[in-house]
Order: sequence, then C-alpha cells, then structure tokens
Amino acid sequence: PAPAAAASVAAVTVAVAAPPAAPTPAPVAAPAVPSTSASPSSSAAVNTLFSMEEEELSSDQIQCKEALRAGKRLLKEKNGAAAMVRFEKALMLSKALADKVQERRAQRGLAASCRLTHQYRQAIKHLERVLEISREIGEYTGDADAYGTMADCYTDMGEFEKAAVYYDKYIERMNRDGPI
Amino acid sequence: PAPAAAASVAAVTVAVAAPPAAPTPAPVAAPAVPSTSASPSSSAAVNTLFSMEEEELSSDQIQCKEALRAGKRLLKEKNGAAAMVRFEKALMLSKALADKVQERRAQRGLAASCRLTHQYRQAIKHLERVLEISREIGEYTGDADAYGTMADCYTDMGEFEKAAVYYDKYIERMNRDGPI
Amino acid sequence: LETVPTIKALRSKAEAIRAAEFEKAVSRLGDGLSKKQLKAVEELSKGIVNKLLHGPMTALRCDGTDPEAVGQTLSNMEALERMFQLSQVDVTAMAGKQ
Amino acid sequence: LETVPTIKALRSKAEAIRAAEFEKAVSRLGDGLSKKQLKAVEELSKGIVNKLLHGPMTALRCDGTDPEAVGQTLSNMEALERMFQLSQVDVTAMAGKQ
Repeated sequence: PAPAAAASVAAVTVAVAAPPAAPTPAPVAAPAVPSTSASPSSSAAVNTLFSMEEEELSSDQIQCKEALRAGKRLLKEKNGAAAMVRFEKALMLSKALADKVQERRAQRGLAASCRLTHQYRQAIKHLERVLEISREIGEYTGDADAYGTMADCYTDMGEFEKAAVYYDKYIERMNRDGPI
Repeated sequence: PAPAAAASVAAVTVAVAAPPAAPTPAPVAAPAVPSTSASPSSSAAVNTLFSMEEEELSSDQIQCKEALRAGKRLLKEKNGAAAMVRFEKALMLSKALADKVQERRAQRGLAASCRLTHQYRQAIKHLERVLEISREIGEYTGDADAYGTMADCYTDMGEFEKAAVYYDKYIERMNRDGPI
Repeated sequence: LETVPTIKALRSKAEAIRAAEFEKAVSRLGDGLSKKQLKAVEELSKGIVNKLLHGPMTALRCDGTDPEAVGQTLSNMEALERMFQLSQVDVTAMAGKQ
Repeated sequence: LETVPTIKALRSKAEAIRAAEFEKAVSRLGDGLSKKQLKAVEELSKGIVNKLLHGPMTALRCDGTDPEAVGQTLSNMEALERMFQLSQVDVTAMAGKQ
C-alpha cells in the first residue's frame, strides 16, 4: 500500500462520483453517521461531493472519524471482530482521503483487533505499516508503543528471539521525549 | 491550632472590621491583587466588608489564592524563604476565612518551603496539620503524599525508625483510589 | 531470553494501571476537553509510564554473553516479578512469590 | 531500616519524572483548562505513579524479624537501586552500579 497508490485511488473515486453536471449546492443535512453501512467506500465517495463545500469536514472525514471512534469503543468492549470491521472502514476512507494520520490510527486499531482475535502475524503487519507511516509523515508519536506491541505479539507466539529484538527497539524509544 | 480557634479568629476579625453603620455598597473595583502587602490580615478583613456582596469571590479569597499561586511559583524557583512569606499570608487569610481547603494548601506550601530551607521539624508540623485538616473536612486527597513527605523529612534527619513508620502509612495509602 | 515474558507481563500491568487511571481522569474532566487536549492528557499518562519503566525494562535486557551480566539480569527479573506480582499476570513466568 | 534511603530516592526519582511530564502536558494543554480540570490531570499523574510504585515500595518494607524476608527485602533494594539508578540520586544509598 504505497502512498502514491492511495492518493490516486482517492482521485479516481472522486472523479467517478462527480459527474460534471451536478452543481446542486443543496443544503445536505449534516450526516448523522449510520452505525451500519453496507458499502462504505462508494457511499462515502458520493457524500463527499455534496458536503465538501458546506462542511468544515467532508462526509468522508466525518465517517472516518466516526468509524475510528466506534472501533475504539468496540475494542474497549473486547469485541475484536466487530472492531475490525470499523477499522477496515476507517482504513479505506483514510486511504481515499490520503490522510496518513487517520490511516495510522486505523492501522493501530486493526492491530489491536487482530491481537484480540489472536491473529498475531496480521497484527504485526499492521504495526509495521504504523511505523512506515510515522517515517512518511515524520511524526513518531506512539512508535515505542508499536514496537512494544509487536514484541508482545512475538512473545505470544513463543518467538522470544524476535520479541527480544523488538523489546530492545521499544526500550530504546520509551525514554525519549515525545512532541512538545 | 485547633479548628475552633481558627473559626473564632475569623469571626473576631470580621466583627472588628465591620462597624455596624457602614452599609455603603460602593462599586469597589475588582482588586488587582498587590504582589506585596505589609499587613495582609487587617487590610484583607477590611476589603472583605465591601467586596462580599458584589464579587463572587471576596477580596480575602482572591488574595489568598493569589498568595498560594505566588508561593507555588517561588517553590518552583527553589526560593524557599520567599515562598514561605506567601504561604504564611495565605495561611492567615485562609484561617480568617475559615476555609480549610485553602488552609490545607497553605500548610502544604509551608511544609515544602521548610523542606527547601532544611527546617525538617517545622515541615513535619505543617504536614501533621495537613493530615488533621483532612480528617476535619473528611477529604483525604494528598494524604499519602503528606505521609511520604514526612517520612522523607525523618530520613533527611537520619531518624530512620520514624521514617519507616511514616513510609508504611504512605505505602498503605498510595494504592487507594482517590476521589472519583 | 528468559526475561521476555517478564517484559510483556510488566508492560501489561503498567498499561492496565495507566488505562484505568486515564479513564478515571477522563470521566472527571468531562466533555470540556478538545481532542487535542485529550491527546495531551493521554500522552502525559503514557509518558510517565514509559519514563518510569525505562530503568526496569533496561535491566531486563542484556545480551547473554557476559555470565555475570546474565546473573544480574535474572536477579533483576526475579525481583521485578516479586515486586509487581507478575506471576499472576503471566503464566509462563515462574517467579517466587512472597 | 536499611531500605529507608532507597524509598526516599525512589520517591524523588518518580516525583521528578511525574513533575516534568505534568509540566510538559500543562504547557500543551494551554489555558483552556479550569482549575478543577487541571487538578484532575495532576491527580491522574500522581495516581499512575502511586499505583505503579506500590509494588516496589511494599517490597522495600518488611519488619526485620524473619531473616529470610530480610534477605529478600535487601535483594529487592539492590535490584531497585540498580534499575532506577538510585545511587546517583541519594548519596546515603550504597548500591552496586552496572
């Protein structure tokens, strides 16, 4: 999932959803985000068109935030499977928006969901993407956490050598000052 | 320093400062608290009379808060002697107001000032009063801290037996939940 | 490598404490906080835990070349498991309990 | 009683970390907080430290009657002084450094 690809996906989606003859600036009601949505990416893209000009946040952005929030709540309730669905939605939306900060949140949520459902390899993959995004945006908040959680996953799988490598990275970073 | 005494001091101060024939509700300007004040208790008591009805906070209350704030700032600058003057002022005002919460803050500040100036016995006395006030008002936030600091003082004086007793009280309280 | 489960157990224990205190604080803070402020409070809670655990965590990690260092790491591990009662947290940790 | 200076040193170290992180958070939070909210944030920082240190502190306290318990307390003390580098904080503590 290279950043360029994510950006072009967003461009294409918007282009498809935006027929040139649609200048209706109808006052669309602020979307009371639906708690269940069959096909999030397509419906979200359509909403984008209308809300872009009026709202400070686009419908996609609102839906993405909403999905992240719902995912976090489900994580707290230890419902990994349901949380994963929310974070998948947030991931797609954040990619469509080319919003790396939100994508990182979605990836973190997916990692946590995978851990809850004992999919440790998958969790590690999401956390690797978290670290990748940190490098891309030059903002490393939570990287110590990510390394620590990857090590926890390796520990859970009994791969102590790998775990030790990642705990070392975690320990190296945990004493650093975060952003001021 | 029994609570009854503090309350009666406040009553007396107010009575003295309040001649019965003084119903002037003149719009006193909100006091821009002076940073230095020669005789805090008497001048404050007079101010009380005028500001009580108009201000949400009386002048005494404002001056007390201001003295506490100044004291804390001086503590941060490690200026124990100057901090002590502020907290003494706050202590007198809080007693005049019969405001136990503020008095407890003043006593804490005095204890910290005494520690900075190596007056450990005096610091312990102020902390004993802190614990006493907690019992009086039935609100125990910071008591673990107070016991720990008393123990630190005994440690600094080389009285390890006493220190151990107070560390035990500290440890016993540190795992309790504070007020929700 | 014997210390790996201990590191995980200590992390879990600390995170449980942090999360509980953070939730308590959030309920006391009410809705008056912006997202950014809430983030700052969360960072505070994580910062304290990370800085406080850095020493013990470092003490649990050492490469297993120097036999003396290994011995010390193991005794650190035992002390931490006793002190933080980690044997209850992680079944793979075999610590002596009080 | 040998552990008394260690308790003080550990308290000092933890309080220094807490105060620094709290100050950092306050500067990030800005003036938008009420006194009450600021108090809640401070309580959060103190709550985490207290709950996290409760185990190690308890491990430093035991009455000196049972010789085995005394030995364990002393070894806890040595481990804590190593891990938190307390010998730098308190001169009266005589800890082995790495």
